[in-house]
Amino acid sequence: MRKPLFWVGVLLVVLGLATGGWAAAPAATGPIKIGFMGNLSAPSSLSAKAAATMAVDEMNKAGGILGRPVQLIVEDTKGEIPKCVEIYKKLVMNDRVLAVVIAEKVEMGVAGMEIGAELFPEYPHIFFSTIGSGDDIWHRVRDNYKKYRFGFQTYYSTSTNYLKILAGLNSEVYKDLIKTKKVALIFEDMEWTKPLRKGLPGVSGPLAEVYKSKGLQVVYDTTVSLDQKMFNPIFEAVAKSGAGVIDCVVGYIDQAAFIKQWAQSSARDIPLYIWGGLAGMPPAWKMTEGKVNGVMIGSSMVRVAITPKTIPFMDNLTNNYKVGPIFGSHTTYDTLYGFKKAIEKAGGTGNIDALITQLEKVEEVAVLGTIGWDDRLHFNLPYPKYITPIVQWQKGEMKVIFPKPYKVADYVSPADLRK
Amino acid sequence: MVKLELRRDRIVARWGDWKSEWVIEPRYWRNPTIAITALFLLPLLVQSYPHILTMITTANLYAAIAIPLALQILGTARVNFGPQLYLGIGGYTAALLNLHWGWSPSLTFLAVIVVCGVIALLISPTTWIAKGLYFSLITLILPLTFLDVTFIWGDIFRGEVGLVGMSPLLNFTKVSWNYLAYYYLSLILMLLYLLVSDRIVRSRLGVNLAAINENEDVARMMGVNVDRYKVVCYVFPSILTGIVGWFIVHTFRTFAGVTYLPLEFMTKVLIIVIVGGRAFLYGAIPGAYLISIVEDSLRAVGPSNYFLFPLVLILLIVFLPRGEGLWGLYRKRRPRDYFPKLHVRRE
Amino acid sequence: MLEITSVTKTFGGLAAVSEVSFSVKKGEVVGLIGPNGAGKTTLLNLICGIYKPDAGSIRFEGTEIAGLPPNRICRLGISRTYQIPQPFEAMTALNGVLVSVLNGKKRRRMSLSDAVFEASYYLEFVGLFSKRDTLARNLNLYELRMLELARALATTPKLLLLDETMAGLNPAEAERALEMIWNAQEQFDFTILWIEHVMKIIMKAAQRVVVLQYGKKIAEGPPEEIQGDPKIIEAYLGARYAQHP
Amino acid sequence: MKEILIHIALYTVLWGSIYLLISLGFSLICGVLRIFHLGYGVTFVLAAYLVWTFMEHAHLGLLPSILLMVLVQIGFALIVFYKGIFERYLEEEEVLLSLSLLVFVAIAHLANYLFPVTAGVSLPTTVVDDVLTVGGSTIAYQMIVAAAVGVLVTVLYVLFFLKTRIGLIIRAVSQNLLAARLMGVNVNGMYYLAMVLSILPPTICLLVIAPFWGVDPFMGSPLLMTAMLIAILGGLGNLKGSIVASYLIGFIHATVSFLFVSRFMGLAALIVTLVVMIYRRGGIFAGETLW
Repeated sequence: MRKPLFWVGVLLVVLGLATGGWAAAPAATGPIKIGFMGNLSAPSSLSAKAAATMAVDEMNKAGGILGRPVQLIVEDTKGEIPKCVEIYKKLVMNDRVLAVVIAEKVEMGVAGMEIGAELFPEYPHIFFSTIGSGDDIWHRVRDNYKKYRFGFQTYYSTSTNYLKILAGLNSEVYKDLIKTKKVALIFEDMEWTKPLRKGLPGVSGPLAEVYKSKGLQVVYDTTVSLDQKMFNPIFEAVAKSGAGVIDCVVGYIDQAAFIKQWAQSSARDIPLYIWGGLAGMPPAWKMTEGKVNGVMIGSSMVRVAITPKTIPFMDNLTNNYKVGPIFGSHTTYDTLYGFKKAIEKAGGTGNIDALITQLEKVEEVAVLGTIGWDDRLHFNLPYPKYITPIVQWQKGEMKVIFPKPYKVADYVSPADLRK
Repeated sequence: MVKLELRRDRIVARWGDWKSEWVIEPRYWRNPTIAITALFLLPLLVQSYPHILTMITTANLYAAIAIPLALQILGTARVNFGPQLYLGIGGYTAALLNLHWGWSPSLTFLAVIVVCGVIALLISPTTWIAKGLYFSLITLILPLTFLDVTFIWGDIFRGEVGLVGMSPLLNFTKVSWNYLAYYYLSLILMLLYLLVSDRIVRSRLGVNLAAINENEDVARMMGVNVDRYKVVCYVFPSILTGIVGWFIVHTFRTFAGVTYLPLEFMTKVLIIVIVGGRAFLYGAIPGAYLISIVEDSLRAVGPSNYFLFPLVLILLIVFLPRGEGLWGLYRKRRPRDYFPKLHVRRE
Repeated sequence: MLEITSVTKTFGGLAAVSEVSFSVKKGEVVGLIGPNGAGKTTLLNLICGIYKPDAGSIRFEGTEIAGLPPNRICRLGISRTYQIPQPFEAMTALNGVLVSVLNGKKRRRMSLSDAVFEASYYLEFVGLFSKRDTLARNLNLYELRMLELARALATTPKLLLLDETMAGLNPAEAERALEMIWNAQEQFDFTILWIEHVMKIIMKAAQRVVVLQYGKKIAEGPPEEIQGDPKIIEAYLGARYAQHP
Repeated sequence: MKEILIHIALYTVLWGSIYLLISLGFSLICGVLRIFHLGYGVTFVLAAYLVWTFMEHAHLGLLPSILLMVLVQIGFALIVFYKGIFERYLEEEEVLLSLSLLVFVAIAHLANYLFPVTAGVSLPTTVVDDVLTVGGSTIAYQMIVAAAVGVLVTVLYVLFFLKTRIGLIIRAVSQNLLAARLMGVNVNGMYYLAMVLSILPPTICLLVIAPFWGVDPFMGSPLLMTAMLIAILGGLGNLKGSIVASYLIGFIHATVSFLFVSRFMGLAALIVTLVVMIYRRGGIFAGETLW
């Protein structure tokens, strides 16, 4: 007598659960949901998370987007692809977010984008990758626009622009500031440096050739692996090669060890130029016991007003959100503002394709210049729109030495600095 | 011509004068039936939460890696610390063949079996050469070497990005159907592995494996051809693990060595084996589920979960019944089951 | 049946067995005695293939078995028991015997349950059937020895190597064990090469006795002669007394 | 060419000594307890972050905080690792291994949670902050110091094990536990001592290499890998073996990076180890003894 009742109850519960949760597509009213995914044990992701939270808070203070509140859903991928896939589904299929921001290593971004492409026809949404470097994200858009059109990449640059734009800037720096024509190239053995090592077919030759065409002379080049700890042999070789500057296309290697060993090697008088990463963060001085003195690096974490937004952003982030800005925080913050403007332009979130078109058109004042995305390839507009100033560590602080408009100090050779 | 005859308590299969008997014990059927039914009905509950479904799918895959590992530990009498090597090999084989030569999943499936089999066969002599701990160490190093290779030959393995965009196993019109189907596929895969391993453990082979696990030399003295069994027990589970890699490739459709080859992944699998019940086939399933669920629910507490998760695992290992893990909680052994030990330091 | 000719085995410097040669005829019971460290067990290990002799040959029914893997030798029909019983501790007595039933000789087509029947027959024979489902680690010494015997019998040996089967048994158990062995020999008629310390038993049991000392064969012959030989009494019993004053 | 040879010789010695310092404690535990201490990496992490904590948050001087750190280290090793894990699970290796690995992971993540890279953790332990130029190659004095310390510590340990009575007992324990027990050795005490002894080299190591090495929460695992490689190559827990293996790996690294590309240092070492493992089972000195 009791049992059947019990089973009926169970059945009802099951049915309830089963039928529940099938909400409609992202609601055209109510809060605008944005999903954030990152490996919350990695400083970059943490800082990006803080930046995203900050952006959302500011938007809500300013009355939200089109009067609708913005809601940020933060999820932790633990840096595992299966988890990443799982969470992406959760965000898109259950929380019905309008946009997913993956602020993590590129393999996560790529994995997420694949799942996104699977879901997109049924669950229209926008996908942003704000830390993943390399080309795999926008290459997808380039190769199959229809399938991947919902994907946008915001990073300081992509290898095309590295080769086409930044290489030129670097060569200016070397020739005009450092006054040398001999370059030693050090690549880290990762995917994102491959176009720079091997060149992009149809777009540009490898970095070495680009430099040659700019009148520089590459006297030495090598690759280092991520788990490498001993760099002395490289510096010995560099010193022997008589290079005038060491151009390090590295972002993920153990930069503390790298710099410390550089500062105590025969190459210590040859200026070190690092493309990005840890050495560009304020704590770098402390971490290296001041051995970073004289190192040049492309860093966005320097207090120089590129736009009116820059200084407030950094202060707010460090004071109220207790994380230093690291690579990834700026891009995430700017991405969300670009997204906001695009929604406002599109006049709502009802039609995803209208939104995508707006995202391709939008241009918004950002922390590092102007945020906006290439209307065909969906990576953010490069220099001079989006600027990563080149700074040099001088006696404990980062001084911008390039580009001209933001320059606050002159280049000083490491030898002089050491005195 | 195979003749089947049903006796009171067993099925007897005869083929010429070859004879095999499967003992049927309905008294032991209840709980497995309940468990399997529950697993098959589970989607009804979580159907509308695809991420949970995915989580359980992943858990199934973990179990599907842990079960062959348990079998391997039993048969080779050594603890393999690098089962993920074959996950990597299988995954990359499937992905590369599918991407570059457009092989269909069914073809890549065969390819994975062949490749994993050959490589495992080449490596298998270490099971005789290396003593216990050394074997564990060699197997520990191999995947790391492979990981380094995926970076060095970035043109092929695409380093940290990994291979992307392999053709999916299934393609229904509604993605949620796909995920449902993947859940069932993974479940079936896992149960299949369990069934096969269980059959092996309860067969003549199983008895010999138990003997090897107990004491190789005495087993030899009893006429057991230890070396041959060891090779079999190294190669076969390796192939099974490779197939899991193939499955991952064609369901997640991205495969990067950096996620599957490092130590962390192995630790997870090994801990699944230990928590579930040391080297005990069935334990792998509750172990995998428990650990996946614990990990997922811990994510809620924020960044601190990274050090809380290992702590929880430590507690699990310390406070579950010594050696028997969750399975030991479930029931005490029947005498005719053989309950193997893991000997890492074995000579 | 078993011819051992000038077999030598050295570990590092010292020769555990040197230039030993004797032979065992079918149906015989040969005793192998000698003080501790005389190389008896080494010789046994050489015969059943755990060690490979450095020199000399061991022929079993005409086939050279020196250096063959133990499992091959076992298949040829040589089986042994251990001085210190080495059961499969975590396995039940039945399973332990099962292993040798399945592998003792080619039994491709035997189904597991048939093997179980046969195994339980051997268990029954040595009187352990009641213990079939106890784990070996819970058996007492006598039962372990019997289990070893059962395991050895289950491989259907032609030549059975007994390594101090009586050591550590009380007289009553020793008697029963002895009975067991005789019954077994009648029933499965095999040849026995028997290492034993308990002189009384070996002298009763063996038709021929080989005496080892420091790895060398110092005498061979029927028990009464051996007992008569003063040299041996000195060497051997001296050692014994030194052990149990 | 001559210059390159000088380079190789130089760096073989330097790196070899440093690797020796890294791996000494590990092989010690291997040798005495006959177990594989996968939690070894914790020592480095604790060393760095405890000193940092004491200096930054307790505002102690460098030396006091180092002393305090050593004490805490020893306490941690004895209580958590020895009492908590090794003693209880000495016979269940797989539990032992995974538990120590888990402790390692937990500590690393805890460190990462409390002091992420952005906290700028560093150790001001530079002894001589200058470079020395010999034979056309420039070497940081700090590296020479580290190498010297490495050799020194090793010599001290070897002497301790060869000359002193306690050392003799420990060797006895490592060779034949049962016999040692029968001889009335207080085995537990020896194990405690071994644990303590195994803590010191990595701690010292971290302090001296910090000036030219990166300090981050996850630095433990590469160091552990190095230690493991050397232990395997040398023959588990044989000090002779680990000395030889350290310089061998140093040599491999130096040769590969000066004659070939430094990118392949790690891989080369791995491959050589694998080959040695397969053709010379049990490593270079395959004796089941400490020395």
